[in-house]
Amino acid sequence: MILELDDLTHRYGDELAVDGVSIGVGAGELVAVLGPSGCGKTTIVQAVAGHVQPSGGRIRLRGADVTDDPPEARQVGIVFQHSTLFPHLTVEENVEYGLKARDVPPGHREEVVTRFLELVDLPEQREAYPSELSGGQKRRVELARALAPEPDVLLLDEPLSALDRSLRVGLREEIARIQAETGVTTLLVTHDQEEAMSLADRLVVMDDGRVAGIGPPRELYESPPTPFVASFLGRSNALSATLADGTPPTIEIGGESARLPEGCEPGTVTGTVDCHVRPEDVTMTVGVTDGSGDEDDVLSLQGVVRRVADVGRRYDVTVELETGAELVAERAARPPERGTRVEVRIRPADVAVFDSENERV
Amino acid sequence: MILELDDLTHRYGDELAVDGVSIGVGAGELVAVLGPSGCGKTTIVQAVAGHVQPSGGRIRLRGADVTDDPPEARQVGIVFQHSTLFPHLTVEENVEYGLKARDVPPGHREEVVTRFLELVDLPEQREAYPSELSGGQKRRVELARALAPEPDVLLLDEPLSALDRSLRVGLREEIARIQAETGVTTLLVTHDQEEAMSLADRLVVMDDGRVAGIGPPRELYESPPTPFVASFLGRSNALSATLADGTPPTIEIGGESARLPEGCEPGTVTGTVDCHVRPEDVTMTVGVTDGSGDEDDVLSLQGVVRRVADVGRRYDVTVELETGAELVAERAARPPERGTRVEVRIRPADVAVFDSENERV
Amino acid sequence: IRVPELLVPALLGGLILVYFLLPFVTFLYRTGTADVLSGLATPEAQLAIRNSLLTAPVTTAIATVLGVPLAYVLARKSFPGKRLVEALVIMPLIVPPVVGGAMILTAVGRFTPLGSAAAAAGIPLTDSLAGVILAQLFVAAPFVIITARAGFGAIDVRVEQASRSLGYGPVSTFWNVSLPLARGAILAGIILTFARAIGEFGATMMVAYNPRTMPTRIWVEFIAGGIDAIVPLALALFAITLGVLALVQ
Amino acid sequence: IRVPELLVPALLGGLILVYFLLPFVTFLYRTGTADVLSGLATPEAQLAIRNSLLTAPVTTAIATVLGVPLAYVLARKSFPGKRLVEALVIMPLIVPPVVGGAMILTAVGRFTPLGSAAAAAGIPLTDSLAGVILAQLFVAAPFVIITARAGFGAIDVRVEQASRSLGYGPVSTFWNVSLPLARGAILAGIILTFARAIGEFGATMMVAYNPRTMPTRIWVEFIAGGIDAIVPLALALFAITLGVLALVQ
Repeated sequence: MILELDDLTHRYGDELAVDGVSIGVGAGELVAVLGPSGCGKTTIVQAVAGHVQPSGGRIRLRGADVTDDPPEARQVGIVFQHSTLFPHLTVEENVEYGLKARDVPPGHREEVVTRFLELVDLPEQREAYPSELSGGQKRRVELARALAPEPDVLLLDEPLSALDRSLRVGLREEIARIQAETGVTTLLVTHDQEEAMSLADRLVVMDDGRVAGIGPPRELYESPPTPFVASFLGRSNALSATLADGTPPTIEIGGESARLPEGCEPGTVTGTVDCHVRPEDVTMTVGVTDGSGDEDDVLSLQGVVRRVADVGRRYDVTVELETGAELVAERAARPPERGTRVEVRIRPADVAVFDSENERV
Repeated sequence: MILELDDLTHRYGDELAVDGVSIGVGAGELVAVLGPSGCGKTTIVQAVAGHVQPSGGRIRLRGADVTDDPPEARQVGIVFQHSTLFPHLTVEENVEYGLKARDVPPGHREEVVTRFLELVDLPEQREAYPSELSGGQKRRVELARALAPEPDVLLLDEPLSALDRSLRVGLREEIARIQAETGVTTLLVTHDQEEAMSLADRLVVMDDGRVAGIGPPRELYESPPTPFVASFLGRSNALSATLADGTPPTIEIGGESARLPEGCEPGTVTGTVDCHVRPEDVTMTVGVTDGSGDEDDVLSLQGVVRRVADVGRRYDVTVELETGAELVAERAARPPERGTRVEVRIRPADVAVFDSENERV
Repeated sequence: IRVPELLVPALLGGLILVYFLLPFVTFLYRTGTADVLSGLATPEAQLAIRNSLLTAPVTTAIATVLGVPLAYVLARKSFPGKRLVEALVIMPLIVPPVVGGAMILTAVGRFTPLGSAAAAAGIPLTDSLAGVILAQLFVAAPFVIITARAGFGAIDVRVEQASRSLGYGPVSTFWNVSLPLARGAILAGIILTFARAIGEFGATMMVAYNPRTMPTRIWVEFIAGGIDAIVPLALALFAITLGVLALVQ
Repeated sequence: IRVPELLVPALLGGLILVYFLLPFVTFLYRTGTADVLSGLATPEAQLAIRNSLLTAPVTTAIATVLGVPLAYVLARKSFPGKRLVEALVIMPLIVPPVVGGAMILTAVGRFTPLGSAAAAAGIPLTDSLAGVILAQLFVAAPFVIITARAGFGAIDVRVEQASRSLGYGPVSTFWNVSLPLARGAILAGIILTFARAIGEFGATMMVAYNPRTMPTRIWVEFIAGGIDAIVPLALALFAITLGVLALVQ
């Protein structure tokens, strides 16, 4: 592990911002910390960089405990949400700044600056001042500045959040390329689910100062360990259901029931549970069918289309079930009109079931 | 038409912010003005509300020219990106504020306030001060305040941009409901494509002060009139191609050619053209096939997978074509690995072709 | 354990803080030995206190009534010559008060057209309470203007626009929205103006050496009786200033 | 066509602007009739100018060297008692200069332990150039502290954090980043302090009536010769203040 957070805790006054977070980041790995604003993710970055002295826990870089070291003694590169380029220095001087502190000889410095400006594809802007650069260019110079001293860890604190959406996707690709080319160990903090998933080798989902889920992005997406992860990592429909014992157990919603897939243990939980299913996993057919003839392993629910939102790439169809619950289904093709009676079908394999303690069943 | 903008033009100093924009909004209609930041959309809102005196053009409300009227003489409700609730007044007093100016008698005022607080689902918060409300609640009180005097037009200036993403979708639904229930004529300004498409009856896409496209959302999405609309309204791959005459004409990319669908006129344009195709319209098969056996009406292009981004709901697969161009294809299922040779297929019906003047062919 | 990062600047800054603090401590210590109450009971002291408490509030009121509207215009409008107006508002702060007093004398002195006309009308503009007010106004009014302007500038223009779109004209919007929201800044400006006005010395000496205000009286007593003679009046002036400050905070 | 929306406030504000402008106009008009150059050539005037040009820069330098670090600490750190320190920095602005002068006298006057020790060592702290500097420092130093603090406060802390993470300690970061970025505000504060110092009158009158600075000389000449006698020196003081202001803008 290049970077290890061990039971990191921080409180601002009475407020517990980070609550016992442990994360390890291996050499060359990109770990993304994802969570809503106020979940404590920026405090983690600040603690790793040494700008915040954590209330508890330890931070190790390459095995050495740096918790009490000042920022300048840690080999950490950092890029913030808003530009922190030094406005009174040129691009070249900005990138060179960190090299000077590390006593790189002047001749070699110029070479390193050239190399990193080429890496971020801005060799022409050497003499420019930050105010002459576009938002995207500033971002890239900051990456070059942070990477030039070859830090142990690169910290990216919402690096794309302040940019226009059109720029964002392009720069996301750039970050992926630069990280791959330099092989720098990276900790990315973001509230953007798509950004986190597309860049990260591993994902840490934070909720209110704590780790709500940790693992490879796809795994967290497909089998979320908590309802929070299910709803924050992509959209999710929450439905109340009844869990009945059996091998495997069955879930029941509005009189319809279906067996959970093989491998689900009956366990001790029965009774009311929360089911989460993603809109893209909900299929829909127009018209009323007699549910009785259905296969045993699909939930078929009757409902009425309440609203259709056309978002271009897809349609979001909101269906009110007979139980009164609402559910969103995605459709690629032209969806039924508002008011149409439809049958909605859900495969139990696509359902994440949580008990009343929010534990995954 | 309730609201008509007729050749509206505005310059700040030498800067032409709005350049000859004409838009009409019919009774009960919701028209969304969509564009990147700096495209002039906020200036339009300010001109309609009367907070900016346009350099040229006319603004009519219910047929009456109001271009020279001060804001207080126009029946216009407005909700801005950031809260403009009066912090020294309670929720009730905020909503009542506009009624007082319009000389609604006190007894009736209370009734109206109650009605609109119920409309936005906040009847309990009557005595609260704005500082005691959440971001989403503030938004709803502002809607109630703007709607209570029953304005001719409701202006929404990026009403959701300052909110967290999880709140945003919920409030989008709320706005749709409230607009449907009150039937208020609405002009919505936003930079968010999904927001605009899902709410609007009609869409106006702005580029650099001008109207780049106007029409029903789906129509603009499926057959964009300009490359700007194609790339701003959802994602789009831009490919350079050669257009050859014929009935119908054919397009050629990297040695492969395909006939455009029936109905495309041969026209006067031949030579190099820009083709735009959406990632979800690009299909992909693994392995090299001999392109010669292909049907005449599909473009089959060879390439190598350069990058796979897993964004949860889908995978974005970046393919480098043999021509050197890059192209993004969406896949719902597990995509091929990086480095895999793939064949990419595009139906000419899914391609928007633009000539060198950016005119749709 | 880290060494305190800002040790050097804290030590340097501590020096000037000590220098600020020392005079207050020694002064308050000295008051213990002086007979403050009997010092304030003399007719001259009473008159000076009365004059100061008459003029400073009037000055502050005039500065507020004229200055707050000006602050609002400066915060909201751009117009040709605005930079000149801004420079003019700052000038009385830059100009040394004695020079300011001299300038006022050239405008309203006894032998100027304005001054002689006013004196003929029974309102002498120098060596009178009116003169004291004129001197205080010139020196103290910029404070409320600058502070109120910052207060208005901090209000999001869109809050005012919301009020306009809800049917209120510019004047009602000013009263209903701008004024309540800038209240804190305006109050702070009023206090600063009052403190500057009641302590005004240099310009007042030039324009109205008589009738005596507390600061000019302190000077006269200092000449006559040295430091111990002035402790009561200086303490009273200090107390009034602090009192007004504390009243509003 | 709309009526100008801010007509009423603009008219009210115009009144105070006219009152600010009038003294400048009449004063500059009066200088046309006086013999400025010969007025400035007298030995007394020359000495006053020399004294002022000696003391004000020294005061400004001391205030800057001690005040800027203090401003940085106040902008960046929170510590117990910070509000008291902030109040202490503002106090010299609130206290009337004559009272300030009296307070300084209680601290460093001839018959205080500090004052008599210094006088014995050959550096009298009253009625000396050192006394002038002490009076100016008390009254003028808060300007550079308050302005520099606002300048440091406007710097995004993360820019400094970036410098730290690039390998620079707190002191190097202050020199390399904070100081250059707050340069404009610090310069503005230095000018304000200089202007306040060179025009200082009230406290100087108490602490160092002799040797004469330009403001105290103006007062003495005014007593002796009236308004016309002081026009040359007042104009020179006005010109120096404006000159320094213009130099940096």
